[in-house]
Amino acid sequence: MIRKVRSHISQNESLLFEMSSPGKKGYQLPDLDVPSVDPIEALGAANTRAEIEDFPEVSEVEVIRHFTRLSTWNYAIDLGLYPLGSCTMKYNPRVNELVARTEGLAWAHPYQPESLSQGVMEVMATLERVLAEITGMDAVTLQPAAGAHGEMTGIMLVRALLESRGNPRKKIIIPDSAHGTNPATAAMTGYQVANLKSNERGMVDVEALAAMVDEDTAALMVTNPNTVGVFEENIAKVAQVLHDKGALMYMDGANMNALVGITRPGDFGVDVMHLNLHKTFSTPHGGGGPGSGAVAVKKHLEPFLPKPRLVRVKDAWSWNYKLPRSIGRVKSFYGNFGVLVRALAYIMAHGGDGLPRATGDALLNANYIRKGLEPYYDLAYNAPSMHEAVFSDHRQTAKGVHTGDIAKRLIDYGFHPYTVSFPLIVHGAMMIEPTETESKPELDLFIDAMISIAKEIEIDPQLVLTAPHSTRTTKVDEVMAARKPILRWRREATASKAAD
Amino acid sequence: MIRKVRSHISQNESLLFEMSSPGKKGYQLPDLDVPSVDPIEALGAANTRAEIEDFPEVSEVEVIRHFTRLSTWNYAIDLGLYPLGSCTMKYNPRVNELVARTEGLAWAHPYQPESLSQGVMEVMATLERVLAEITGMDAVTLQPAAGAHGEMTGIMLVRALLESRGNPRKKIIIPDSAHGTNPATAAMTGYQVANLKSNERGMVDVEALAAMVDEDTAALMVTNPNTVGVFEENIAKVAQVLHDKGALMYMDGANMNALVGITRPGDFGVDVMHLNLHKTFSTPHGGGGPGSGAVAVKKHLEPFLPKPRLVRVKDAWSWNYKLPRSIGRVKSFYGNFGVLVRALAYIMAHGGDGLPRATGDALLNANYIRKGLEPYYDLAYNAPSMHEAVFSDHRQTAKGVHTGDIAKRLIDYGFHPYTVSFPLIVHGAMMIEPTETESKPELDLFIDAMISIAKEIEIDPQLVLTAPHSTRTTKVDEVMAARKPILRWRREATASKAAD
Amino acid sequence: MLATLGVESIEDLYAHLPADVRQKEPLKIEPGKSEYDIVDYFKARGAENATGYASFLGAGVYNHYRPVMCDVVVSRGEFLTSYTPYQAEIAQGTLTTIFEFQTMICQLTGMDVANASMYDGSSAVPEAALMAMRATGRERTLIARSVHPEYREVLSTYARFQGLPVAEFGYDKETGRVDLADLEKKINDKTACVIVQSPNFFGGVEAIKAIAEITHKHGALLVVAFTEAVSLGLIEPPRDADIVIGEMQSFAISPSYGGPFVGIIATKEKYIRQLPGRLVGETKDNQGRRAYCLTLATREQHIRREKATSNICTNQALIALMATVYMSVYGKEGLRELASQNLSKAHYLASQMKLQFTGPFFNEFVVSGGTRTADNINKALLKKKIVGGLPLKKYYPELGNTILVCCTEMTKRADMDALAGEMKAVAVPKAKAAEAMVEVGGQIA
Amino acid sequence: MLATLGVESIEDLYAHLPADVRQKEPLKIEPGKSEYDIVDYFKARGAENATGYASFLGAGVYNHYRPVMCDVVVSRGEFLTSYTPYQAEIAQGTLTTIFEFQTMICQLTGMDVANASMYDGSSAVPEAALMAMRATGRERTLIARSVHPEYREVLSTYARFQGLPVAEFGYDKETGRVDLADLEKKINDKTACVIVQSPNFFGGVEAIKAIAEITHKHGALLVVAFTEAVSLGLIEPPRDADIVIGEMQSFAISPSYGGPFVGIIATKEKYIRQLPGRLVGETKDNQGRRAYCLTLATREQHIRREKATSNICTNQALIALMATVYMSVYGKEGLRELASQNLSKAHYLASQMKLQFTGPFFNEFVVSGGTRTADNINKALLKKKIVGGLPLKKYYPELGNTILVCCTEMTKRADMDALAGEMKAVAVPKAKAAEAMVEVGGQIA
Ligand SMILES: Cc1ncc(COP(=O)(O)O)c(C=O)c1O
Ligand SMILES: Cc1ncc(COP(=O)(O)O)c(C=O)c1O
Repeated sequence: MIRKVRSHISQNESLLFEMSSPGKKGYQLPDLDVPSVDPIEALGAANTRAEIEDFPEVSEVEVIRHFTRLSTWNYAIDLGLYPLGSCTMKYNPRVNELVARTEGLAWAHPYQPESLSQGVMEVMATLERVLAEITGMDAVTLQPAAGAHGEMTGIMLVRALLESRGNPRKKIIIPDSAHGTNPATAAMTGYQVANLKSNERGMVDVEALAAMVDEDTAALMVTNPNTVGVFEENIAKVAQVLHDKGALMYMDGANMNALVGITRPGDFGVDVMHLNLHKTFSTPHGGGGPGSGAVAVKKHLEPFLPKPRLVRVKDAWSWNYKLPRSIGRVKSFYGNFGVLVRALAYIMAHGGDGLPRATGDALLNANYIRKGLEPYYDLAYNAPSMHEAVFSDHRQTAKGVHTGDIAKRLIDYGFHPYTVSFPLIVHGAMMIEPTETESKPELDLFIDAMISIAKEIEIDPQLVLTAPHSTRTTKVDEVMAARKPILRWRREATASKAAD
Repeated sequence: MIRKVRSHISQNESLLFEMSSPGKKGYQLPDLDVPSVDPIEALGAANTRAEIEDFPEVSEVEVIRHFTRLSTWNYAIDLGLYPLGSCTMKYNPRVNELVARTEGLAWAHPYQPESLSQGVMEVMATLERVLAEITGMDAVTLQPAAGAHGEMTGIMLVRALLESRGNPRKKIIIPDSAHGTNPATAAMTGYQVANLKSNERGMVDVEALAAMVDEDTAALMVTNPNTVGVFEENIAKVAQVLHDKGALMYMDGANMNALVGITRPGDFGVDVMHLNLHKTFSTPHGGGGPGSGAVAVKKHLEPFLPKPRLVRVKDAWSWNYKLPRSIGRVKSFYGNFGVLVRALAYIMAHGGDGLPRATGDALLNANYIRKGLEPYYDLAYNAPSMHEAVFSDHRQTAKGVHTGDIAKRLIDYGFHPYTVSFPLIVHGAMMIEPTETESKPELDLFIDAMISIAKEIEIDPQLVLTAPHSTRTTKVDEVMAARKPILRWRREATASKAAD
Repeated sequence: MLATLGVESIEDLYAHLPADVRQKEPLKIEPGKSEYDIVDYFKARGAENATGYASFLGAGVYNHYRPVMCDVVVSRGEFLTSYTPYQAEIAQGTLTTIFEFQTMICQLTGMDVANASMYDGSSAVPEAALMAMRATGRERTLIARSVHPEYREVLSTYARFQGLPVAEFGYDKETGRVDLADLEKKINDKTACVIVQSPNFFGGVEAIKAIAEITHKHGALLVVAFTEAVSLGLIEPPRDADIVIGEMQSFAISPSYGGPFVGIIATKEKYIRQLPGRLVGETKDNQGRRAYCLTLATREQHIRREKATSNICTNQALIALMATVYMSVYGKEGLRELASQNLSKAHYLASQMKLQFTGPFFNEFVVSGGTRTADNINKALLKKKIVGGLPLKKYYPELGNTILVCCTEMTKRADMDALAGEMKAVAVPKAKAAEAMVEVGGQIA
Repeated sequence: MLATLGVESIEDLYAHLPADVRQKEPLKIEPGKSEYDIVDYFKARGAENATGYASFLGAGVYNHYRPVMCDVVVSRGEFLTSYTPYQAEIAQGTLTTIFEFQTMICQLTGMDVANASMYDGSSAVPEAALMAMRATGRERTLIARSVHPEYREVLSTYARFQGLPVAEFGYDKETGRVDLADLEKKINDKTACVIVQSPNFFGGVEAIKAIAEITHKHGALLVVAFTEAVSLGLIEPPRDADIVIGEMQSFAISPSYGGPFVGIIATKEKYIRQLPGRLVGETKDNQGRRAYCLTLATREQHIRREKATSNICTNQALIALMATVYMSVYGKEGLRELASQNLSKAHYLASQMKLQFTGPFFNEFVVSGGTRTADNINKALLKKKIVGGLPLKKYYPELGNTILVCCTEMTKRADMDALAGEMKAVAVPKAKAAEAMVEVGGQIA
């Protein structure tokens, strides 16, 4: 009973290098209006390269065909539901792409005079303000390039503050449900990681935490709602425990889409947090970026924020570099400005009234899916779900089918899979986040697909284990890729040409 | 030996009307900054409609998904060779799309003051000049919306001139190889059609013509190169015959891509002709338009051109309406301006040096295909080919396979078919026009495909007769469509929903 | 490749062209330019036109906001660079969108069938007249003077060359709507069709029912045209018409100095086979799945040649697609709200001015310049970065110093107030105006 | 849906949140705006910045022409709205383009492998340093003062929090290139890596071979950075480096007030497993067809957590795609021609000015303001709608009134002449300049 089928079959496509033939080009330059200079004379023979070996040589029409055809191999939000848990794959409004290309914004040079940059600075200042309002924090930096970069910045701020108090401390406590970037971040900022076991409801175990927090504890990195999609009901208590011991509470804001307009981290004890503007605020993921990892802090951390900071100097915006206590730069220039424009456009379109509505719809969609699948899959935890529903493949493993297999089979039904095997604390996790921009019909098709797969597993597990069946590229051998890595094309290696 | 396969399989797609649910919308309007008016009060109850019955109600994300997915069902130049003879499907440079959207051009109102329209008028004047230069004619009108519209305008000009000489005459001579728009145009301009049989080389038979031309003959509509892709070697003689009898020579310029820069209609006796800017000058076909059918004339026809005409009045462009002898308007405003911008951009990119090169490459590609297929398919005529090669399915019909079947089979090889069964004088015509923008590898793949099909016909004609086999939509029943036409969706008619 | 063909140079490929017709001199056109130079050139040309002006021009070309989505969809290479969908198996994308377009046009106009598109609204006028002649076997066309002047010009051009008689009938000096008496006077049993426009060129909503009665009484067909598609979001469609034609430019198509736009022609079931142009129909593929294809081609030039219903071939497909996306984005509620915003803005401005006509209007209306000439007023407005309305004298000498003014959802209140100020309008008290309209409304009902 | 869930309202879905953390007041953010209002707002903001100015700013962000194609490709919804390609079977589009990107980066830089992208050039500096430490087991980083000042700032921020020692070495006051003697002095057997930039911040081309010799002699790794990717069209890549990092902004990425850009990191075969970030590798699907997938994930945070080579997760994929299209459009010949146009323009302008340094340079160079301050000069230029070069005093107090000037293929001769005029440059006779360079060229060879 496949009610929705999308095949990803497309044309065999060679690599550009394989299509190249000498002398072909897709460009024409304006005529040079100055005398042409001999490179060897100007740079010296040793500094002048003969050629870029094997660089592509194709015509303009070959370029557009190559990339147009390749694009048809991708699944995307623009094609259907993309329920990757923890990734908040919501619709990306196209008007945001347009405004980000506004000439005065897209072509502003970061070093042009401030007097000629007031528009871009106003955009950044406005975004800082609304993000502070949404999070309930006191100050925001837009410099970090992505969530993980924001985490790093945030923990650096923690360390800077503690240092200023005389002791940077040694460890960061991280729940076992946390995203991999959390411990990796702790390590990059010179801290040891202390693992905190989640309780039977998937939440922070306050007793266990209390027992763990000590004078060496710099902070807890908590994700709220956590990675099983559950709101940390004791979050205020958790903050209490930490603050009593002089430790800070860092919040991973990747799941902020569940909270916007209904509760503010600043109101439940968070000292510092990051936002993924490319999730909550709908800037396109673009196949893996760019993103923006804005960091919001409370007053006591503000002096340490990366520099420069926007300041108002007699009715004009200016960049303030005189910040002796700042941790310094985490990135050149001021942040991923083009992404910031899109995020602000998104917030303006929804407005103070629309943002909470979007949050509510995100919760509604997630719980609707949870309800529909409960009879067929084991819930990871039965605590109330916020923006995503997390299941375990426990029941299906009995038939030898795992979360990864179910994910591949979903592809045959025309959907992108959910997030597979994360969080690690759930046995064979299936993490499903529909977001608010999906319609009921689309959700119903997805639920039907999942139910249909559950039944297939009963009757014919093999069908699921060998999926996907409808794709141009069948199951990909990832083990082989890692065993002897081929990470680039080389002239010799044309044996396995796709075109044959 | 299928070396190239592109499947057109895509997701089943419902119609927007079938996805609609009450109250859904994809828009938000700005707040109304004036008092809201009650329609019934303003217009009267009888003039106010209750609702637009069954009009779509979908969300923004559903709109983009619907059209994005539908687009994947199409074949296009951006995906590969599109060898439709007589259609000149060449690459459409994307920069032309950009410049056509330049604010001052795209948002210019046709009635805005001339003093605020000098830019758009300059663009049109420049295009008129370069088209006159390319065709060797004296004056150009850009008003007609497409080729057929240009034909009509051209024949109206003929009639107007003849009327001014006292006798509009009765008939238009049209070779049996002509495109359907030629006779249809003659009819629309009040002329009878006299059919001229082509000679054994597919060309105008000068003797037969001479015998036919008389005092009742208004003009000959000749296509050059003609629809079998052959240059009318006696064209000058043909003109002579006509002019001697006071008749005019109209040239259908749809095949101008074969002539640009190497010969000019104005130099071989053409009195009036149209150009398909959407063919020769690469403006996108857009699934069937828009186009532009610029008409070029010699001095003696200039006074009759549609009004208004561009004139230079003290260093500024102005529209001249005082043209007593003009045939009047064939279209409101001044023509498909947005298409004209693209055509001019194309001409600027190639320049006086590049245009003839493009023509040469078009001839090279067509003759390369002719050479490659000659051993397997019967050439319609063995006169030298210009921009397209026309074959007959003569040899294949022996096996019961016709041009239409071969066309469908080509789809399985990843190509759009050639033009089928036109011109009518060729038995089972296969009219192949690759254009200059195709690469040798692409042409080789096409030739291989055609050869492979020729072999299939020998071994297994059934395989070809039942093609296409690789498409999401298999052979479409066109007879059924015409028998009881369903030309719109209606609420009742949801039985055969695609989604089931 | 040359080698394969056994030639030395590309020139050899056209060496067979008679020497005397071969081009001697190189084209007098500048050498090829880079993409960068080309963008520069058109930016410069664009800067030479009105930008940053408020405008009250309508008259067949309307300045509505274009949702970004419309441009995104038509920019997809699969739509932009495909040809007329002859090969249905690999053109379902285009075919399906045309089928949706045809359906939406029927829903908008209240007709049974619509074609895939015409060049524009103006060329649809003669096509409709010709269609009516085929359907009635009569020759005479009657067209209202309140139809767009350029549309009438196009009709007379076509008609002249087919030797077809066309006559015009007037409008009521009071209401600005069709003069029914004059119509009665001019119509007779040789009349193939009566052509009116609603909202008409003056922005006035015509009394279609009354016009239809007269027309049908004489066995002629009623052709109703529109130039402002947005009006159909709110205004009762001309269900009593036999043929509806119009211009869809209002739906996401930029004014683009007058084109490309997209015309429509819709009619009653019984006239299907008289329709010009392309039609997409529903059918099945050989596995029984719903599919679409071009159909009833026996009406068209490539099959019927000189006996075709029209010579049209290439139409305005991509523009029709843009309008289709526009209709999908706004949808049922949106189009209605959009229309009422247009109505409200126009009436806000009108209430501050001296109107020439009393009839109900949508988003355009005629005002009198009073003592000042229209040009004089517009010159003054230009200084304020406002492009005023269209002076009507050129088209209707009898209307002297009047100006056709248009407001859309894009028109800002401040600009309207500026315009009203400049025209020193003798404001008609709102109440009176409204009441006047109700009357009219009543009178038609 | 509410019914299905057995709740009255959406609020019920978060009724379980502790009352004390629930938001009491509505967000203090204006109500939702229409698409039209939003476009208006950003147009207005854009108009508040420099537009229509000629600019001589470079310093890590370059104003190159962007072929339209680049924007067309990244605007395809299939690329724009897809996530990191975890599911290889439905992400071959993204995976293939990344594989092509990795390959082109290797071809450009002369390295064996490159990753899928870094945030930008600046964050690639500390990542390279950390990589070198892992590879050498040493801790000390030496970085040249001729590396972009903001890149060095980012390095010191990262280093500080990992307690890693970083030291700088100077540049030759004459040539503006690395002071080899100072490098010799500061390098020792605790040095994990030496980081230089070429062309360096002053636009000067470094003597990589000589630097590599010294570095390798002490068992350290050489890290070479670049900010102007176009230079690699003409300049010999740093084949003697162990790690190459850089910023690809020059390749079709608009300056966008500093981001999003895309960084690269490339290295020798033997250091593959030390690479941070994502890698795409070739493999086969279960029918033996070539396919691509993310690989060597055991280096990454989602597998190795605190033991990962970096915490990077989301990178700059779409920007990398844009650069990939750019490289495809220009290709082998185009990139070389583009680079020589940049070289020629810069040298045309330089020949009219007093240069601070004698070393060979690509499209940037340092000029002395002479008696006038840099700010004074730039103020005067602004009046001529010219944004002058970057005053260096802020970053290099010792360089006083000097200005870093950049020319690209977009820089117009007239503007260069205007700049030269303003600076009243004491023109260095072209011959002498050239010869000076040849010497230098010789000296490195
Ligand atoms: C819970 C969580 N934390 C952190 C991150 C890292 O964010 P980014 O990928 O933007 O670096 C993610 C994104 O996958 C996440 O889901
Ligand atoms: C030879 C010839 N003449 C005329 C036409 C009609 O041109 P258009 O489709 O632009 O009306 C065509 C286009 O198909 C053609 O091929």
